[in-house]
Amino acid sequence: MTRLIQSRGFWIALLIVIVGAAGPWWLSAYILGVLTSAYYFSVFAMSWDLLFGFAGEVNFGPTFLIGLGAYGAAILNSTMGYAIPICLVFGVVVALVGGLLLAVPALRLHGPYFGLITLVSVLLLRNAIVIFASVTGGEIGMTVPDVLSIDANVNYWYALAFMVVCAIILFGLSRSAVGLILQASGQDAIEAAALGFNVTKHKLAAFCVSAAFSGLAGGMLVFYLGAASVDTVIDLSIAVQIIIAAVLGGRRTILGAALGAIVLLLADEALRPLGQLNTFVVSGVALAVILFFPDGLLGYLLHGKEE
Amino acid sequence: MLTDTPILEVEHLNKRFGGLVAVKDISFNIRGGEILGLIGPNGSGKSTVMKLVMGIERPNAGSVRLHGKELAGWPTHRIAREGIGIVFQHSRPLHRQTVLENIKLALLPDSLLRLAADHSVDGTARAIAERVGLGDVLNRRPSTLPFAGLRRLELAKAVARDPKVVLVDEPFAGLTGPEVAMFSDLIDDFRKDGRAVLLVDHNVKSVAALVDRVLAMYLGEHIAEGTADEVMRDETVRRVYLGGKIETHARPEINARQGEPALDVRGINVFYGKAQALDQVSIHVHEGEFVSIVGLNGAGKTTLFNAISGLVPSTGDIHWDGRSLRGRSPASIARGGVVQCPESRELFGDMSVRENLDLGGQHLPSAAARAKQLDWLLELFPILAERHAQPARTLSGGEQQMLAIARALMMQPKLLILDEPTLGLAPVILEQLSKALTRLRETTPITVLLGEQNVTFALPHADRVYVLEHARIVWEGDPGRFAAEMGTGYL
Amino acid sequence: MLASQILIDGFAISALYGLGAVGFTLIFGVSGVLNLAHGGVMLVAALIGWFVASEFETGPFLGAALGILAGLGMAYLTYFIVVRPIQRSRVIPAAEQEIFILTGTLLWGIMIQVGMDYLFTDNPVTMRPMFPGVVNLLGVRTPRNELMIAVICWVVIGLLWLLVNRTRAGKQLLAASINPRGLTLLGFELSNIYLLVWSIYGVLAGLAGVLLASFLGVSSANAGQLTASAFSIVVLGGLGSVSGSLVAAYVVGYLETITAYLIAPTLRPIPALLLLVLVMYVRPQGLFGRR
Amino acid sequence: MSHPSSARQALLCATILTATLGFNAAVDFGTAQAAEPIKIGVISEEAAVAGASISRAAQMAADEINAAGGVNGSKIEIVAYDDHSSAADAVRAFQRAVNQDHVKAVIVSYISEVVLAVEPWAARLHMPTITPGAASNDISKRVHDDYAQYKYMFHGWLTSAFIAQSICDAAHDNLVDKLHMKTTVVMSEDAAWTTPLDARYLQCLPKAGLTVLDHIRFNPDTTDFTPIFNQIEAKKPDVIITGISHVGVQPTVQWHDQQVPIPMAGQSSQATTSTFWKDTNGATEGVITASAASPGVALSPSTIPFTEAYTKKFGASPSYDGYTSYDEVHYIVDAIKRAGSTDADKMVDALEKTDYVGTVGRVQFYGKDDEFTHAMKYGKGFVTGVEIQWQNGKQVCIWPADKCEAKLTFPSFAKLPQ
Repeated sequence: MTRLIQSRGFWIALLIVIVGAAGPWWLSAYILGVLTSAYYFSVFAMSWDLLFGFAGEVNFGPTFLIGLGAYGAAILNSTMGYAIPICLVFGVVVALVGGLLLAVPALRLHGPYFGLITLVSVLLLRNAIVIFASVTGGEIGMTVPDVLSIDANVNYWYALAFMVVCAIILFGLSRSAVGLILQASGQDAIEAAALGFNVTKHKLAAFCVSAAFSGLAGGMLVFYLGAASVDTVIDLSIAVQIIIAAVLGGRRTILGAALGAIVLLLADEALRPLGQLNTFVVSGVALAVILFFPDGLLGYLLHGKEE
Repeated sequence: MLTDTPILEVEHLNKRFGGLVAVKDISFNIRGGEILGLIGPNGSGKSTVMKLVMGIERPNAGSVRLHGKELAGWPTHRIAREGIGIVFQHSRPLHRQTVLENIKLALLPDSLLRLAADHSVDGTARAIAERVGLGDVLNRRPSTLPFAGLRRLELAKAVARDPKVVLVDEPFAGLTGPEVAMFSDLIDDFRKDGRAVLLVDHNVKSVAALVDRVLAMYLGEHIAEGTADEVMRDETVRRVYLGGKIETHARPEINARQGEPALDVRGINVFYGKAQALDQVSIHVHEGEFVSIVGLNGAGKTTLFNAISGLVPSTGDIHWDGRSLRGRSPASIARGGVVQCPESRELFGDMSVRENLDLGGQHLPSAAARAKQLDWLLELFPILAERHAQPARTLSGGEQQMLAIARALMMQPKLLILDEPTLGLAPVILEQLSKALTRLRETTPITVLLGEQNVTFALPHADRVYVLEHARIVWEGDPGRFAAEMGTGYL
Repeated sequence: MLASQILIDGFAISALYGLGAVGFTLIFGVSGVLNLAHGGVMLVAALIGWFVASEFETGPFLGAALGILAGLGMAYLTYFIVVRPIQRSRVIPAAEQEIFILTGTLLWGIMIQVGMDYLFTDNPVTMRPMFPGVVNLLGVRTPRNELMIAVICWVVIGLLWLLVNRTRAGKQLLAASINPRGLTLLGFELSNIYLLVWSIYGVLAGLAGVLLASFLGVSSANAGQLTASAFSIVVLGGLGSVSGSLVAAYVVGYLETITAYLIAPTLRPIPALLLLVLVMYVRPQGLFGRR
Repeated sequence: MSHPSSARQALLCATILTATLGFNAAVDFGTAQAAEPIKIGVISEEAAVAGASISRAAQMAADEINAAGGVNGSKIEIVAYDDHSSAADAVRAFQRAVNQDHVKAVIVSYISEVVLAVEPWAARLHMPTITPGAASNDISKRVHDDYAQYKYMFHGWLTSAFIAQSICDAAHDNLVDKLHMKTTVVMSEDAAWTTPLDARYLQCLPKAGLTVLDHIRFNPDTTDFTPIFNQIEAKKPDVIITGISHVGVQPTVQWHDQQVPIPMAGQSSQATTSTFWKDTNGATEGVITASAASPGVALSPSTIPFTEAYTKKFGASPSYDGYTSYDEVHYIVDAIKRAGSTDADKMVDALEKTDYVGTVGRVQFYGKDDEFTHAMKYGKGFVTGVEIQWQNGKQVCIWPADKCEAKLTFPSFAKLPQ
């Protein structure tokens, strides 16, 4: 603990959080809005990074888990009208169950095969949502009766707090004993096993954690937006953005993923004046970063540490 | 402190990969405080045995017992927890963590709930680090350690699990003299702790000083067992490594020696990561000369050839026909006449023998030239004519080797580099291969650079011999003088 | 009647799927690259082809030709701008090239799609049929175009087979897919081989693109869908196995058609996806996968 | 942590802060510049023909108003945002419009999904919002169910139910009375906006005199329609009544290529755009679709001038939501005039009292207690939409009878009941 207090990174992080928390007093309502979604988005990216960066598996279907959480929560809320927290918990459970159903067999696969299976899971979920339109509202989505808050600032603080908590947990996890084992498993499964670690167990655990946080974030996002739709929580384009954000921010750093997500969304908004071409420019820049700074933004900034 | 009952008992271990039998009925046991050396040339199956014990591969038959408990077929992590540890040859530490954290990793319980390691771990880790000599680099990152440091780290991880049995894979590969000594001590400590140790290495020599007993393998089979000396004196072992008695007959017209050498390698160094694989190596080959480079596995022969072929980056000069090869792509070097027939053969398994040969001949100017070359080769290796239609991977080891050589010859090389052609071949095949080479040598003016550990195979063909040992050229001379000066104690 | 409808209809669509997938699997087999900008390449060919044909009234064939050319160009761009830099990069660890190529081509694919949106809008478009009119086949009124497209697909696939198995260059490709190192040792520059395979890929993808435009029509919105379907077909057939991809294409094509006819048009894509999941679990290397 | 790294971290957070700050300041500056005019936000997808029509038409309306001296002295400024037709994107754009650019009203998209995602935000941010083209009934249903919260949302185009109704009415006048058709098959993409559409079809088509032999819904991702057409043909209907928007050209083109001998009528959104002929290479010959208005048909005095001006300016006639979005700018401004303020609630009251004759006819909105609150009134004397048929490269109006008198013609392969 004392080491933590002494470490400079801790204070810098604290500073960033405080400055961020003060947002409503120095940022326009609109940027608050963008940041709010960016914060939820960054949680998606962080949980993706936990799975890829540490367990070493490329998950093309983060939105499968997110979507399960989001729709689980939304459906419970709109049909049963339970309070938001209950719905969120339910969403997490759904995401966990779905995640397990996917992971148990999928973890036997590797590389492109694992990637494809996760990709297909998203396509299937998407189809399911459209087919059961009576419950899910089909591709136009559904509105939830309850929302976190109608006050932009409160929403912003919710999102910020949520992100910070997730960041602390996920980052802590990645630096914890378990994180070490996970990293070892991801890097060289055989050697990890030879040290007596049950690699499959740990990867499965990582998948569950990733699922839980994705699902929770998905649920929160729904109750912030007031609506759940294929387009906002399931569509592959979202998955793509998440992957890009994580790689852009720096793989295997958790916090980098968060940074990447925020930068990505801010850039997207900053370039809105370009009209329909902003996506083009953003993707181009991201591509350049990947080609020339493969360690991503954070990776690049922390590079001094590597030597 | 030697225990009288064996800790590790291995009986009738068998492993097949598809058709190939990698391990055939291997049995041994190791007592506490005892070091067993498991030796054999590449492809002899020794590493497979180690994997089978560790559970990385599942045995087809046989038993592995630890303190009488059957472990065969268990998943690796459970075997590890039962008390068997392994020191891998190539270490892959966690790059973002410090040395200390890497050692701690090995001390962690396999639990999802223990987020923070308890404090005893830190102390233990430091103690271990001290013991393996990493005490003063605790907070550095592995990427900043020298090669020996990384091996130390691997050792430390093994110690940390406090295993009853330790498997060590090629303990001294890539280490310098003093480092070897230091490592021997560390391994010797295992014995002092009363652990059972299995050293896996290419040859007796490097481990002789350390081991109590040696088990020699060849082509998956047990060929000899006993003390290091006994094994070194063993006839079969000598035949495997040296072949039978050494005979030599240099070519009559040795005038080739004068003038500029065709291939001139001056003081090249090669590093794999932090391990130095070649240290100031200089050799030269004259046109029409047949030069053999003799050395044990891991001495650096393959690395030297790959450096010449441009497959691995090296420092120093390599000249061919008076022009430097620096900056030329492997392919253009090959087209330039320096053709390598690698140890790994690199055949196109799913393509037919004929197709393999045709690919080799594609650079020849005319169809006529191709046909001529092909006929000549099929006459040199008649067996290939019979097999021309069948897929390369279905050939026997010997046939594959001949195909590899023939394919290289299809390119009409000016210099043919042959790397370990005898690798994993039964003695009778060696005969045929040897004959083929003799004919090649007598009927053509071809220049050959041969790398071998099997001296009897290497010497008869050679006009000149180099001995490569621990990344350095230690001897050069006529085959005639070799037996006298190097023959003894070569193993 | 229904049977013959399913037969004919499924045959054409499957042939098109197959053509789209073959190039994709070829690159993977030879250079181990999964090109997630695949849909983008097809899209460019299709849109350019349509644009030329309808804007300059050149008629479908010249349009198609230029479309294929555009596809080829796009394939080269993909290789030189995205894939090769990553393969040659010193800063990217070899172990992670895969994820970088995936992410890189993904981004590139997005850029292509947005670019096409900008130039041609995302309205679905169709090229004028190259072979107008209908013929009566097994009692089914079938557009001549549909049949000819199936024929073209198979002719091209046949040519590809000849190229790979009967020509020296083809032999090099084959060898490269089996053992690149061995090929280097025989004095063949891998970079040339990669260039060759990307050229073939470009033509195949381009052709698939224009045929799609003339048969079913395309919209820049389809890009992702096209990549995904090629990806699944190729994995279903076994990565790197050309014949596998063709079989898989027919399995998927007929599965979809049968579903559409016998169960419900709404459920069209689902059985194929489920099949894919199943195969992944019981036989990860795919139907015809090596190793 | 070692020093270099923490220095870099300091640099890192510094960059983030300055970046955000600068960005923030930048946009603030941007708005400070132009506080004066009245801004109307337009959110749509430029890459889509239907989307482009919205922003272009809105801009034209604004230009006209400004040319005429603007409203109460201040000019109208259109701020356009591209949402790539993504709901998430549209929501962020909406926030920017309201919180950053301080627009006074928003015209948003033609896609039900996008509009429904934005609707809660209109309610939350108290922003008068109108959609020129989305059809889903839910848009106005929400307003009906929770008026106090959702009253800021207006539905500036016919709801699915009314689209279906107008198609039935047209079918009765043309297909049944003139061509003596008796049977039909309904073929719709499986999308939310078609659910109420089909429901109404099944009610009103029989009333119009067409027995519905079958009702087929297909996956919007469908590319190959052969099975569907074969299925329909087996039922031998006199006409196919469609409900298609997302799938685009494929059904039309394949209908033509396979020479399905059954005429197609109904709603085919892309067929309302003048580029559709080129997109389908003329395969759309003979296809009938409902639209908001049609070139050369005077639904009101303003229709033709607008169509011509638009076509002159952009080389193609507007798609259906171009007409509505053009009108919307006009009656928003009209509402501001009447309200004498840009206060949201005052504007909503004024908009509710809208009685404006625009390019699509006379626009009024249903009230608080009607089934479709804040949706356009449908029917004679209000907005009925028109039916157009593609005849050799032109869209010709075939309904309502009092507005146009073109004869129906069908491609040779189409068989008509004798």
